[in-house]
Amino acid sequence: MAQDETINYLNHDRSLKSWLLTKDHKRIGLMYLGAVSLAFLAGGILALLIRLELLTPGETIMGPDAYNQSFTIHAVLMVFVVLIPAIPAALGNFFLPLQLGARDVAFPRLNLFSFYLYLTGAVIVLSALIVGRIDGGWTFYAPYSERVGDSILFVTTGVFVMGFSSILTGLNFIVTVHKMRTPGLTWNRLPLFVWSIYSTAIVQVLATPVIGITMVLLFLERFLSIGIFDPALGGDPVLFQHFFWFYSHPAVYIMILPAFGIISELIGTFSRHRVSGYTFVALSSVAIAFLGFLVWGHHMFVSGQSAVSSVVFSLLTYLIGIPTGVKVLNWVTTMYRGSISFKTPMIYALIFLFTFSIGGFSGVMVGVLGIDIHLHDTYFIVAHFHYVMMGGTVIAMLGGIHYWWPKMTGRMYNETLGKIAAILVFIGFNLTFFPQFIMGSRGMPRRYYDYLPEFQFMHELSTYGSWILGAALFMILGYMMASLINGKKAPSNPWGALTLEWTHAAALPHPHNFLATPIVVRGPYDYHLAREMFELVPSGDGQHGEVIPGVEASEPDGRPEEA
Amino acid sequence: MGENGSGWLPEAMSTVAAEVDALFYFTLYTSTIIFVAVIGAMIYFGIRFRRRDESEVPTPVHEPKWLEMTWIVVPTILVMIVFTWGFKVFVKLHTAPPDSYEITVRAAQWYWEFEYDNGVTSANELYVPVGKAIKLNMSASDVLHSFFVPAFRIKMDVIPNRVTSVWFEATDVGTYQVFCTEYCGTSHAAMLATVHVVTDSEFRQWLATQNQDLPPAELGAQLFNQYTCNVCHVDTAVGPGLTGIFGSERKLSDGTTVIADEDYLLESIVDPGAKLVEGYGLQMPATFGSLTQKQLDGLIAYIKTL
Amino acid sequence: MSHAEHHIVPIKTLTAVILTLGMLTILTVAASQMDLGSFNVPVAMCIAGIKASLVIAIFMGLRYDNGTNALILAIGLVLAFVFLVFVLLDTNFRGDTSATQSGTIMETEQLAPAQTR
Amino acid sequence: MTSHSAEGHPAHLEHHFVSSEQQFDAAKMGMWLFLVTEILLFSGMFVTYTVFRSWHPEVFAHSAELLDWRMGGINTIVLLASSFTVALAVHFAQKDNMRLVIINLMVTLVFAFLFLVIKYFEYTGKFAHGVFPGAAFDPHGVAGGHNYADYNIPYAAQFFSIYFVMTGIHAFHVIVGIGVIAWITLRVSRGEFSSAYYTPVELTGLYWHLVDIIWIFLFPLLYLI
Repeated sequence: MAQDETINYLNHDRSLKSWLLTKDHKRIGLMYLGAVSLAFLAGGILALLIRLELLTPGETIMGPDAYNQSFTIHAVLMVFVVLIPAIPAALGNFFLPLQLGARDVAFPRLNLFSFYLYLTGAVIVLSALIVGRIDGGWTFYAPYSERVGDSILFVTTGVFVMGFSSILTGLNFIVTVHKMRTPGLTWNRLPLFVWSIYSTAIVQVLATPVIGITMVLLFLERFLSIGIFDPALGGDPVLFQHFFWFYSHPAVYIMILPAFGIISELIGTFSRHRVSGYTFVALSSVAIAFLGFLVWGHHMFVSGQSAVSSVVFSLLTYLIGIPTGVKVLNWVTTMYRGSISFKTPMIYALIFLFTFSIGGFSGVMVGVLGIDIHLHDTYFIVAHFHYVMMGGTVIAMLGGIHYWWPKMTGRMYNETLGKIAAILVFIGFNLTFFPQFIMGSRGMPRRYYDYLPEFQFMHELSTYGSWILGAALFMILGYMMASLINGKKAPSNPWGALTLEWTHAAALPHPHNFLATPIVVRGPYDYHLAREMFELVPSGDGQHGEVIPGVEASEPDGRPEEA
Repeated sequence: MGENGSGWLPEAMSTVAAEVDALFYFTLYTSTIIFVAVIGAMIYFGIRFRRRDESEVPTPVHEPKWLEMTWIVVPTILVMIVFTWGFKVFVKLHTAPPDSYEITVRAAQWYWEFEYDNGVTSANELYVPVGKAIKLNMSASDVLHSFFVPAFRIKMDVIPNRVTSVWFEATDVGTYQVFCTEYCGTSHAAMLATVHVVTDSEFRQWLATQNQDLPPAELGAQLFNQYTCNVCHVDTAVGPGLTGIFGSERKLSDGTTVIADEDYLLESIVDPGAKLVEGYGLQMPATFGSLTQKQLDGLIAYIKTL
Repeated sequence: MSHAEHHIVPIKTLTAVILTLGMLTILTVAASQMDLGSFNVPVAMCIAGIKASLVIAIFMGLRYDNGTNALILAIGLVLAFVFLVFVLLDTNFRGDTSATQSGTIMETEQLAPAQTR
Repeated sequence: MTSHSAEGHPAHLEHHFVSSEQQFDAAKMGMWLFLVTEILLFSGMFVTYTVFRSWHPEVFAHSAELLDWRMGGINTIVLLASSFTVALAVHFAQKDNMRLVIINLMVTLVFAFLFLVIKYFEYTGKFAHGVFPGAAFDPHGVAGGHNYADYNIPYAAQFFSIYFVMTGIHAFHVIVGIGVIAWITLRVSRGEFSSAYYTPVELTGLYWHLVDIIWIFLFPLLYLI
């Protein structure tokens, strides 16, 4: 084994070119992680500035135009450049093939192409800042978005290009899950992270084309005045909202479904227990992916859409609420009679259960027709989607990064600092966003640069919370970077997990992932089965001996045709 | 439930508000109970089943069927209750009584204008009689806006080239805040208005007195505040300040100069982009072209006095 | 399915399909020249649907392909249909309560010349 | 048609696949997924069309008269024929007759060009009478028995905007198709494919058929009804 461990995916070729032109899903995943983190940093700094501006009514640090642009760029960055690619394209890219026992994704070249499309799209969007202002929120509602200047041409083009990247990533993952599973890895033995990435990929492929055509139409309307959305030209602005939300509601599931996958992994691993209701948790991800297409109109209860569609959309919304709720209950019952270890990733999983539940319940509230009329476009909504997107996706992402950090970098981070930071994130997050529920339901509208004095106390709490949250996130950045320099060397399976990336790949995986084709003989969370079943070295009965003798590390070959 | 409402919600001042609030609190409390139960279980399991020994391997638990059924059936029943209830409230919020008093609302960047049945208009001040159903027929002249009165629990988008409507019946006299809740540009946050709920006789009296002629400068002063001109043109950097402007020489962004006479002021109000003062971009909406000649004369007369 | 089993569509079948497609094109033009009243649109769409199905089944070989690909196509079509139906649920039912007027102001004011043409 | 097992790696087989079969199936599935994204992309346009048509049926029916169904019809036949030749190309690829593959692909290219040429004359014919998408819409003049000024009615501009956008995006796909087919033809002539490996030919065919299918719907919707 010693000889094999000298070659890993990081050190086999260290040149810059080998990174920029890599077709290795692991390196592409890391590059995504870097890009996403940078965008998250930029978006996060904007968020802190926004909160600072709202510390007092009137002008605190910036004028209305600067404020309006700040929240727009914050949202565009966070939604299109961070949340949508965050888990699937970064962690999914890295770990999906590993968990499948595959050597790579189905189309490695396409994978690299997606990454560059994503970068190009992000650059195009941001170059709009040079041309003019990006204003109007991430929703680009017509006709306002068409009146603010030519920058909209860049934003639509950029979002179109990033959408194309998202489509190709999703397409790649679907084919990978269907065609690249290692022998023995049947559908009911797939890790739940794979199920969730698979469901996400379905949404990416099916929903994203519609934002593409929407952006094209918006572009053409600005360019040629084709009169589809702009009422001044005879168009219908509500039609734009249908187009936009046909994508953007399912896009919410692009953001949250992968988080479900990570949480399932974390709770399973750190409870050392089979995830309760595995089949339900797995299939409900797929079900949610499809049902997500039927509910977009609940964003439009006060938009002037017909009352019939409001009622239908409200009813369908609950079809999604139920399976999501049952998932949460399944995670909690997984802990029942488990053996729970409170490592940093598990702390994040528990924080997720707390914050995501609040996000979910507030989601039920805003799905109710009579209540949503009052709550729509207030801070209640802002709080709700931050509880889901940040309290859900970002918390899960943090948990996932901590969980897989040893496998990605070969280093352990400082566990004590990790726990302290996690608790600070929890406190800061709730202090930032919980007051927003209250001020929202009391009538504070969103996207307001200025506000009435009665809301100041809540805004102050929220701003102080944002400082704690910001500090905690910087702390994580700090100790993670430090671990790269002086972190302990990680063992190949520090958590005692049972999925293939832990059991069959080296501490730092080989460029081709596995030295020999893994053969799977049990489920991903069968902790109660004999430990020998999961070890790389066969137990001697030969029945599930995974290591094929005589196979050279650099050119693995001769996988069995069928399991 | 005092002056400041009930903790989570502001004061409830319309006939439907109480129903919305009951539904809100039902959903909130039900959610809270389930949430506490779930998180409680999570914390209990976390303590009770914490790992005591590195080598322990728990056996899998098969959760009983009745438990799985329970947590599918019970939430389903709950959300169906909430949906049906929400639907009823929605229908009520959506259907104005046939004998409603109708007021036309026009929204523009960044003010509200209200027109009553006798042709009287007011900007950013809506007067309505108490205890009477009021139906607002709303349209916008530029981009999307949304009419939101928290105290009445009503909200509706206002769309150009289309009429949407919303109705309410105020239960108490008083003044209530109106917000624009659809993002509409620079001064979105300043697009506020006030609903004055007054007694029926006060309302009639107000309507009647609105027809009286004001001296031009006073009318202008009123309009200047109603249309929130002061937000950008007094003591801010958004638009050029207007103090002492009349008769002065203005340096324009194309390098030429012009004397700020009546003609110049009129043109600048009606067509703000025609002559831009040096150092300012075109921020001001062109919606003031729809003002009447009398109103324009009033504004100019008022600006002269500044 | 192994590589050797790739179905080769006989030239005869391909030719039959292209001739049918040509005939259906003539048929759809002929149908549109007749006044079928409210049936004009459904008839044209039905013929187009048949033509598209032929292309998909034979030219694209979906009939002989594995089921997953057919499922993918079916899901895509269903979603496109959902998109259409749910948008129409709004646009064709506005004004079903007193809250909104049906149609736009421009429509009621300006459509008249088009109808009296 | 050999089955590639562990002993021999054919040149086209990429390292991360076990067999040619796995690679072929994966590629084909990927292509079908891509085609579905194309369908959903166009679905946005079809929704726009349907919504505006259901709001203004008379305007749309009236405006459609201005489009020449003869030209559209010829283009339909041309595109169907090109689909046929692509299907033939795949057929001959499977039979290892690469000369006929090249000929059929070349014929497809000719049809594709013909389609664009006819489209060009349609577009310029409209432009000459001020029928542009969007704000420039200003029909005037008399031609082909139509008094264009009759079409200057509200929402006719929307019809022609939708017409130009739908056929424009479709034409863009035709142009991309021409590029891809030309490239594949070149690769066939270089002898890169055989009956054992013709995946790119098959995938290009699938794409081209989809372009054809979209037109099958565009033709009646825009020209006939």
